[in-house]
Amino acid sequence: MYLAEVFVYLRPSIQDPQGVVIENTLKKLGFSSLDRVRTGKYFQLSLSSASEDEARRDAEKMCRDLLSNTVIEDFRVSVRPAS
Amino acid sequence: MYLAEVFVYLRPSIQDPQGVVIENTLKKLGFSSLDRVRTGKYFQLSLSSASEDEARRDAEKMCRDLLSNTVIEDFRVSVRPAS
Amino acid sequence: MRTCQEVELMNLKMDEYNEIVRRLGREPNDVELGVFSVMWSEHCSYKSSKALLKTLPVTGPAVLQGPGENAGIVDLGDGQNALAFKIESHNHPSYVEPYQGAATGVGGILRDVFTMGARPVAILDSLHFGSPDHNQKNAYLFERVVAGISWYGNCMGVPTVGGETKFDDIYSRNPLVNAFTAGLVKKDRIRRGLASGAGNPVIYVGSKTGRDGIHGATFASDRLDENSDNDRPAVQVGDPFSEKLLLEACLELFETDYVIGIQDMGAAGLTSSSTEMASRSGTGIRMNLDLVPQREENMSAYEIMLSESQERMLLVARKGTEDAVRVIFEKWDLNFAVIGEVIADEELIVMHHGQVAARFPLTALEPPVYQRPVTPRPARIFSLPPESLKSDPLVQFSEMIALSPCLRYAGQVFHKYDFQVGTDTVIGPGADAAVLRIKGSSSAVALNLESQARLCYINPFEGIRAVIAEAVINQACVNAYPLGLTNCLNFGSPEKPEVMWEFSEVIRGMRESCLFFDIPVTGGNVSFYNDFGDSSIHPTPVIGLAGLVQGSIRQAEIVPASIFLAGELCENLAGSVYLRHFHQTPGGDFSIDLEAVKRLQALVLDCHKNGFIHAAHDISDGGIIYSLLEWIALCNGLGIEINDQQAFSSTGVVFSELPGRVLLLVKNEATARFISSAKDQGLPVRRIGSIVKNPVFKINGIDLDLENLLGHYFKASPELRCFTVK
Amino acid sequence: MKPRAAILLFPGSNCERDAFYGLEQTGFDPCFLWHKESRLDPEIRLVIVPGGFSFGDYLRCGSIASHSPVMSAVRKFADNGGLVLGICNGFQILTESGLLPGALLINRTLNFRCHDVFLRCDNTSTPFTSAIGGPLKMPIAHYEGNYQVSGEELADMERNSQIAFRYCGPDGVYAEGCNPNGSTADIAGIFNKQKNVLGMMPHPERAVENLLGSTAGREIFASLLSSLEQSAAGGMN
Ligand SMILES: Nc1ncnc2c1ncn2[C@@H]1O[C@H](COP(=O)(O)OP(=O)(O)O)[C@@H](O)[C@H]1O
Ligand SMILES: [Mg+2]
Repeated sequence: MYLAEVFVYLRPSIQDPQGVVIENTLKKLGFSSLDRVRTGKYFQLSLSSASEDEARRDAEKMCRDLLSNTVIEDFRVSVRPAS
Repeated sequence: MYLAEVFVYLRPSIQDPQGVVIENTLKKLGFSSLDRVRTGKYFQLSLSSASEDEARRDAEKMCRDLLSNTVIEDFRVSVRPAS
Repeated sequence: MRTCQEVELMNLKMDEYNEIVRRLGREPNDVELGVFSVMWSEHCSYKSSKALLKTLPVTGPAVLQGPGENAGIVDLGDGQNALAFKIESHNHPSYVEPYQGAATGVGGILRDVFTMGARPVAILDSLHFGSPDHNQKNAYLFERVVAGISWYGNCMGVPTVGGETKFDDIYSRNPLVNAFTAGLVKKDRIRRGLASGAGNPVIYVGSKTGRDGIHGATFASDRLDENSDNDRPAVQVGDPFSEKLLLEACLELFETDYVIGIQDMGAAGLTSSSTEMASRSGTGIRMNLDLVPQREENMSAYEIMLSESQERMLLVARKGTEDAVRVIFEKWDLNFAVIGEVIADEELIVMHHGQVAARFPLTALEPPVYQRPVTPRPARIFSLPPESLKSDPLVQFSEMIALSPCLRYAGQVFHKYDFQVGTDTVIGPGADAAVLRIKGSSSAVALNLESQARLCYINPFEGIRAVIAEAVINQACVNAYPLGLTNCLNFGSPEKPEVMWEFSEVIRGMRESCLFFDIPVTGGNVSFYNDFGDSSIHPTPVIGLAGLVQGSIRQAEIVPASIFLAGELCENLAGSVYLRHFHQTPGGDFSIDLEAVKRLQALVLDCHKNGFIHAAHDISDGGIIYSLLEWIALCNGLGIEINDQQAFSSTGVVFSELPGRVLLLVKNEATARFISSAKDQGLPVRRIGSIVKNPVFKINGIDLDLENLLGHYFKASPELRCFTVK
Repeated sequence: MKPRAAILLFPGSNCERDAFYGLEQTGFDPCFLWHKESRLDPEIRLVIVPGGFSFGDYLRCGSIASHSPVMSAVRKFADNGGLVLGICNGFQILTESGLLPGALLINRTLNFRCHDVFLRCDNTSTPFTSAIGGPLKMPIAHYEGNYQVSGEELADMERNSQIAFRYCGPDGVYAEGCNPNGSTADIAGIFNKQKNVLGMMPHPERAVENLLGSTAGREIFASLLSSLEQSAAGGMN
């Protein structure tokens, strides 16, 4: 069993209104070291693929097919054996 | 400058309707190696904290104060110098 | 001199380019060329449609604002309120990114209405998609578009109170997403897109400018093809939260007299808003782009001028009120910047980094007007072998409802919309038209959207007459009389002579029916280039009517009583779901008798006035039998028994969808008076059956399996079934 | 004198005017209170946290609003026994603020849902519910109304009679499919321990006129009115 963690985030040029609102709120709450917030999605996939490589390939395909919207988002996948 | 990546995810005991639907859809799309999907949120925080440790402390406090709802969610933070 | 290729990359024709050079007396620089390119795009310039649109009737006693502004306005006759309303297409963006595309479409039409000084009170949407049943892409587009509309409208707190959902595979590669908004404005508080008074400040408010949607307007004027999926720069991301703040701030500003004029930055952004406001006022504008709030670094003048970032407005205020205006926008956490001023010369001067980025006389920007070639064609008549209509219509109905996505509960869409926020929705989605009361006024408005693309495909002239007839009858069903019409004309490429002919026929039919019913056209939108590769969509004019409720308002009641059919029995299947489903054809010849429709309208309004009826419902998609089923679905526990051999034995009569027939639920005590009233008006009416106290659907003694029919009806949204009870 | 009711106003609220109208129709004297205010007028007897999309519903519904200055004032007001009603997004703001237990997740159907539901009142001896008769027909309009609370906490709440409303069929008993969002124990609304704070997903302010299809919301406002009258007569508060 493998655990794939998937991070989906907006491309740099795409506006992130949610990130802006969160950023402003955190600043108002006094977090002065904060510069910028960008938001995204996070998925944990439990996979029974045969190998780590295969698990990665599966997860990446899932990203392209469903989990990310490639018109506005990029993604990253990280795989490790499930504990 | 540091980049903190924040992952916020539902506690194991909390139902994740979105995860269930995504899981079913992926299975229908033929991803037979998939066992389970859990969904969460992902944030990229750019921080001008004085040190990596301070950046981590800042980010963790942001999680407790705003980014996560501890009634239902857990979080994890990973920090590295910004490139 | 630029090459032909460079010019075409800007979506201009070489002779258009030469005309620009002639008018300027020199070559335009890149920024200027960009400005001309978007302003002369079909989407912004109406260059192919303007000559024909001019023939529509646009005046009337109720019209306070006709075409030419961001929205039309009609007087509601209560001495204080007026209604601003308009429809817009967002077809191509919704294909490339359905969720954001549809959402920003809603955002755009809302801004068009609130720039007029109106608070938006209702959204309606017209959706045309390929069948979602056997095609994942269609299903995906449909679901995401509905989600996008739902997100934006709900977040704005504007109820989505009606619309239409149509499926036909002709739209698989080019779905249509049209959104309509109506807003209320006090008659003496109407705002317009003007930039008068040299020296007055030009102010930018709202979200920051980014690189999103550059060339959106030209994109809308381009055909879709295999590469459209990669058309990324055109994708704009919506932020309904910012728009809500912008709405509240603008309405607060309109309470003052600081504003001279305001216009939203929609298609072609800063370019169109600045040049249009100045042109309307015979003035010019000088702007410094360094002062424009920017989201991204190192944006060029070209990018700033052409960006279509959402949730932005341009306004001209009285000199000296800048700070007061600033206070209002800062209260709502919005960006505010004085970016220039009005100048007396009719000129656009754009500064960037201390240099002139563009400068030319605004008169040079007046777009060309084309008389495109037109090739007439005869009505498309598709005939069927006569025996094909011989089967039992009741059996065919069961089959159709099981398989056709066109005959499913539209609640799968509209229950995802908040249709009640505002607490004015007296009749919401699911009825023939929506009705909104106006708090503090005796007036109430009725709104509906209609289209009949298959009829327009067979015969565009008769087709649009059918659409308007149906829209008028739908208004009558909720006791309303139309005040004004807006339209969204979705067509293929105007460079195809046959499309241009369809367009001209639709305009001719619209002109004729509007004159006939005395309905002024107060605005509209043209969406050409709805093509995929070489094929075009059916001509799909969508009509939005705004009407005034006659007398007191109330909801319909489905209770045990007699059902009458008013209007001639019609046996023509043209355009029907039936022919589409069983014979994959749009159908044969037809024509619409507007005189008869007008008599029917009068009768239905009369029935309301005299209190003869509990409810009225027009016959439309799916025919009379489907209209009856819609009634049963709404009145959990009750049923319908029909006893009328003539009306329910022939396939033609059962499934005909042509407008001109209405179901009336007549009160027992009023039956005699109703019948004699119909006789006086020379309109045939017949009692076809009644609503009964047990849940059955019986036609001439045959018990249709109601449970099974309802199962199919609610197939796309079974979870809603127990919540539809009235 | 009509009791004064303050309706909180956050950027992105959108049911505040509906609440204003509903309160006027049912015998209150409503006013708005901007989110940046940090105190409540002493004459305020009821606080309404209205529906909408405060701060765009970004991050989690209600999370950002719960950090507004006005919410600190509301917390004090509630600690002193003041009556607070959170509707829809207002309910979400109250759970995010910790004024009410639990959390509201996305609907199980993953759809925004807008339609009438039926509610059964579980505790009619509170200031919000004393005038409630039979089952209530009321509209919902939400995407995140799926109320979740741990089993232990639920047991606690039940023991304390903190369940205000549960979804039910038209006749007041549970019916298949009547729960629109998948909430724990079909919960539609809950009280705090002291019963002076109520959060609910359905919209009582949308149900005060026959013209719009239901007057069930009046039963809640009438309860509030009579409890405020009593406490005024008793010189309490
Ligand atoms: N996309 C939509 N948005 C809102 N309401 C809709 C939508 N589609 C359909 N409706 C509503 O559902 C009802 C039936 O729709 P439909 O069957 O398309 O209309 P028609 O009666 O004109 O054939 C109408 O009241 C309409 O307002
Ligand atoms: Mg209709």
